[in-house]
Amino acid sequence: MNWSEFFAMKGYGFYVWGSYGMALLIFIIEIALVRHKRTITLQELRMLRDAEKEE
Amino acid sequence: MLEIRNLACTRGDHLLFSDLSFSLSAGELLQVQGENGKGKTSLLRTLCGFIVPAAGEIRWRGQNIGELDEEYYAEMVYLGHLNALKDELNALENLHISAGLAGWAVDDRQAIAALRHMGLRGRETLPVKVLSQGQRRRVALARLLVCNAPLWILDEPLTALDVGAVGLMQELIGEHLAKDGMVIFTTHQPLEVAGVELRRLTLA
Amino acid sequence: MLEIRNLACTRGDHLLFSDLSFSLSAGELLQVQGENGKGKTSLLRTLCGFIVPAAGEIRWRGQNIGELDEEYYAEMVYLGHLNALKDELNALENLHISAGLAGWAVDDRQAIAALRHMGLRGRETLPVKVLSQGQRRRVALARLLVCNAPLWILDEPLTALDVGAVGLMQELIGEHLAKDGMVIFTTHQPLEVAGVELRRLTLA
Amino acid sequence: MNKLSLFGLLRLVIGRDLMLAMRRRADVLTTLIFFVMVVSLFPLGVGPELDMLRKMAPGVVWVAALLSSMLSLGRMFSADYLDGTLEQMLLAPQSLSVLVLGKILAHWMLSGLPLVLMAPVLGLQFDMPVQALWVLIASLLLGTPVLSMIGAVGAALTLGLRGGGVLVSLLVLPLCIPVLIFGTGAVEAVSSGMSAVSHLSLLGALLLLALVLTPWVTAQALRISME
Amino acid sequence: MNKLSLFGLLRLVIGRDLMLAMRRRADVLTTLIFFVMVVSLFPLGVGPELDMLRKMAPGVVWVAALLSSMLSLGRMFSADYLDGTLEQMLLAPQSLSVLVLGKILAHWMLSGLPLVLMAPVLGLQFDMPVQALWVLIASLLLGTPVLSMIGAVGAALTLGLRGGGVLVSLLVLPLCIPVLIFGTGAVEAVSSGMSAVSHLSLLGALLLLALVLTPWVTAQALRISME
Amino acid sequence: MAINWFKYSAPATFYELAGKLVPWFAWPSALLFAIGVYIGFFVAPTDAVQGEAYRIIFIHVPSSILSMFLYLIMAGYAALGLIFNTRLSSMMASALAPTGALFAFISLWTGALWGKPMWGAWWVWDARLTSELILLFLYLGFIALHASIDDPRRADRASALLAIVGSVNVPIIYFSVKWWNTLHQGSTVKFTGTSMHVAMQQAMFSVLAACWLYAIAVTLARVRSIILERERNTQWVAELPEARS
Ligand code: HEM
Ligand SMILES: Nc1ncnc2c1ncn2[C@@H]1O[C@H](COP(=O)(O)OP(=O)(O)OP(=O)(O)O)[C@@H](O)[C@H]1O
Ligand SMILES: Nc1ncnc2c1ncn2[C@@H]1O[C@H](COP(=O)(O)OP(=O)(O)OP(=O)(O)O)[C@@H](O)[C@H]1O
Ligand SMILES: [Mg+2]
Ligand SMILES: [Mg+2]
Repeated sequence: MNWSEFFAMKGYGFYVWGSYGMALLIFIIEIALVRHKRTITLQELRMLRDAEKEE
Repeated sequence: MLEIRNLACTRGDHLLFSDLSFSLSAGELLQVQGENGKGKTSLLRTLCGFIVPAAGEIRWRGQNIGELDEEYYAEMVYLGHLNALKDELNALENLHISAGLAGWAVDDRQAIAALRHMGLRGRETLPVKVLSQGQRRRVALARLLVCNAPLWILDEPLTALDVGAVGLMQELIGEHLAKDGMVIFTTHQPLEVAGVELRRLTLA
Repeated sequence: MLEIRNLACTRGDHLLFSDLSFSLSAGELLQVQGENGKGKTSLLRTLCGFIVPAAGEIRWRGQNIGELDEEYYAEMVYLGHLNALKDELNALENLHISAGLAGWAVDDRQAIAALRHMGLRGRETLPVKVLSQGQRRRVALARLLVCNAPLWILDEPLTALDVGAVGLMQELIGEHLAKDGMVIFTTHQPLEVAGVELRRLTLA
Repeated sequence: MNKLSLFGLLRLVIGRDLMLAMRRRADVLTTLIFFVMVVSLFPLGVGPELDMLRKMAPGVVWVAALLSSMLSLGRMFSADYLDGTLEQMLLAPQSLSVLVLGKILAHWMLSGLPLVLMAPVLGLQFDMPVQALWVLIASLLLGTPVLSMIGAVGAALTLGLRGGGVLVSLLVLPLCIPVLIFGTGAVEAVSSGMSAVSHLSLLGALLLLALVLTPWVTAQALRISME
Repeated sequence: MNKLSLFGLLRLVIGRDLMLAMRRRADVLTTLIFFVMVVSLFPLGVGPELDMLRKMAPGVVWVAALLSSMLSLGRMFSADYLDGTLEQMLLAPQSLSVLVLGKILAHWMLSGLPLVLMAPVLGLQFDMPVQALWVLIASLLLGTPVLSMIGAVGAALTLGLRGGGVLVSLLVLPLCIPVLIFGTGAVEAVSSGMSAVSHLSLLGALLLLALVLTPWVTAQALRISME
Repeated sequence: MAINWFKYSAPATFYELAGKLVPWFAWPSALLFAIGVYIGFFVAPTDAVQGEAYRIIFIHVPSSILSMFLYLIMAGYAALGLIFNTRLSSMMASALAPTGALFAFISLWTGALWGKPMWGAWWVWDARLTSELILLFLYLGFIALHASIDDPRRADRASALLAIVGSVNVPIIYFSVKWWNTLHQGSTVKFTGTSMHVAMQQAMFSVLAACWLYAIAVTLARVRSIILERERNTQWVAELPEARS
């Protein structure tokens, strides 16, 4: 079995890879979003702290 | 009767007041004072149980109002910034409903008498929508005449009232206190009740 | 400038006033007096053109306001019993909108300055919903600072305001009159403007 | 001045809401007209094949009922909230759940009952057999109160929020789906010669469940929204 | 402090209504989800046969359009009326009709436009052919503004009138029927191989007529309600 | 303000704990996922009826199962928060919602991609499919309600009520399958006496386990941000090393 045959999935390649691809994409996006939210939250915390110090 | 201990109230991230303690017994009159936005309304709404206090407790006849719940509500009347009137109904119908919600069944005769006492003769059956601002407030205040509860909590009862009506309110409060009632109120206008010492609580 | 001739107003089958005549020129201050339900609000709303008078006419710069319509509206500001604020928007956005509806484009700097002048520092970007009653009224009044119209029609501007804010309003009115403005207002509280003769119109 | 009984309170609340609706008859009628319009639109869209229409009928009537009860949800508590009556309701010295039940009943009388009364006419439009028509009416009679009750929860939760009518529907529609399924299921069963009893009794069970739970949940939601 | 132009006013009013509706991103999404939900209800009620669903599709989408414009009509003027903003609008030193037009446009953007954008997805769910889909979109684009405009007249009239309101809802909702008929008619025509042009141009004519008349009528109705 | 430090300490300790736990769930998840996919694609044989397309099952079924379980878990946490007023459980509930919604979406998406070759349609109005769609709506309703209330405490309590009411609905929707003639196939995976090939089973269970671990890891990571956001005015947050500039 060669790779191109494998990816073709006997004609079902689009459906199979579309499923796994979307699932993977969603997992990656979710992980990215969670990380992004963490950096944003920390940034905000620092901002608030600095603003307090100034007062 | 009403005892407030170490009460604190926050709105948003804003601390309005903390460590507030006072008590009120039969026949006493308390005015809550303070500039706009100092937390007068918030205090009164906390006393009504709408707002859960951030700290401290409120006791009525020795019990926490959170536990008493309906028994406490049977003994108090609250009048807020809003009149709680239905525009489409007339003064009489509105009075029936507001008395009913406060737990009192009123017959037409009593209701009409109360409205007339508040100076609404001839306006009893007009839809509240067409009444003037002061007349609407009077309809709302008429509730005090038909409910037999000892504790009155009044948030700026005098808004929109003319001089005559303010006098009327002073009388009403005087009579209520004489019957061992209790009144907590806020106002930005002067209000004096003959023969009663006015206690003041200032929020700052 | 503003001339009222033989004005009469009826609501339902009720004659509120009739044969009312007066005029107002630049720099003058007029208080409309009367008990609750005597027709003060109705008079002011007639002056705004909301109510079509039963008799008589209202002239602005010599022309009937019914004919002038938009030109008249460009020169007046009305503040009613209701604040015309959107609960969900903050004070700043509300001020932008109310100025805009009155025909004036305001930038953020001016708006913030006006709000701070009305004692709302730190409350500019809170949704109006969470503001206290007095603070809401202040937001509504801030409109007067950003609109450049000569005629102010104010229906009980002092409701819910604390003593400090009442003083502020007196100042504001004083300044407006000094700039050849005109003010018609109603109130049940005393309002005195230094150095200006207060004309009174009593409805009875 | 006598104390008002629990039953007196219930009567007061229902009477009040009905009276208000009578003063604003337009609102009630709008819901009803909407219902009729939605139902009559389908024959227009689908074409005049009677066979197909007959199949669609229960589904269309039920969906229309669901949508028109959605239309009136917004008004359920928001007017009382804005003019301060809701504050007074929370301060009533009697069970808030009972009061809420009163409001729900009033809402049903104004939005559900007219539809039940209207249903036979619409059924005839679709040429439904008489037996199916009876089952349709029975299912509506059992189902529409559940819609009002679930709707009350949604209305109470979204009180004072901006999303408005649309947010309520987002919350409420998924919860109403079982009612829809059993309701149409009952009519379909009887159309295809089976018994509708099991569907109807499921609807009845839903009604009981909702009757027990939703007034209390709504009362809690109102307390939360009032803070 | 500069004078605001007529165009500035229009922008202000539209901007305000959009801002109110879209304080949060969630709200926009909510509307879209709402449509999907309403549309999903029908197959649930009617049963899953694709053939029937395909035929129903235009009707379903149009009902969803009508519903969403009805659901938000209540809020069109009544909030402004209750909080006093409407008074200020009547006092604006510019044409009230333009201001009303602004409000109608905002209403359409919030209730009609999302539907137009969503229509392709809904059509695919019902397995509609591509050509019919295009006609559906075109008909929605022409028809939904008309719904908003007719709705505005109704909303303005019912603001003040009490008994008269009944009459109004009897008049206004039926006025929406031609829109629905031409709208679904266009899609059907193209599905059955005919040309949709005549239906679409009728819709266009309705739109023009409404555009000319309704803002003015609504403005008058508002003045009457305000007295 | 010296109110109740004790109550605040719970989120503080949990914040630490969650931070330590995340990698312990994340890496095994990735590993199991890789194993599952490997078995699924290289070991498991081609299905006699469905051909290669059946391989979608290894992601479709786990995500379907997770989407349902996560809803119940979320409702459970929300109920705890509502009844005992424990803030941490409310935060857990709001941290779970997005993940659950995403799994529901994956289930729909993979199902649709499977449906096209198998049934010839992207979507049919079948009971299983529709109930999954409704589940997604329930999640979205929860998220939308939470997002449209400003005050976080009020938001927690309101959306908790919704979640609880919604969870009553989940089994009803799920069992209503009985009243429909349905295209979607019923349970083929059983723990005993299964008709499935062993490799298929292994692949499915590894991906299922991977999804569970993934969901836990992501939820824990998300709840940490939520804790920080909600507790930003407290002392312990101020003393956190990562919050120092
Ligand atoms: C959008 C379309 C689809 C959705 C929303 C969907 C949804 C679901 C759900 C919720 C489950 C879990 C049920 C359970 O645990 O009992 C499931 C399982 C399953 N689905 Fe789908 N599905 C879809 C399409 C398909 C298609 C097209 C096929 C194959 C032809 C399929 C085959 C399966 C199989 C074999 C299972 C495992 C059943 C079991 O063992 O319980 N699904 N699906
Ligand atoms: N979310 C929030 N964030 C910040 N501040 C808030 C928030 N919610 C309410 N506030 C503030 O809390 C205060 C509430 O005041 P309250 O209504 O109790 O005042 P009051 O004393 O009754 O005033 P008034 O005399 O004007 O009626 C206001 O100052 C308001 O700005
Ligand atoms: N349809 C009607 N039938 C009879 N009387 C009416 C009708 N509509 C309005 N009124 C009366 O007209 C008067 C309107 O008064 P208006 O609001 O102008 O009073 P006001 O002087 O502003 O009072 P306030 O000081 O209370 O604001 C009220 O007395 C009201 O009862
Ligand atoms: Mg106050
Ligand atoms: Mg007045």
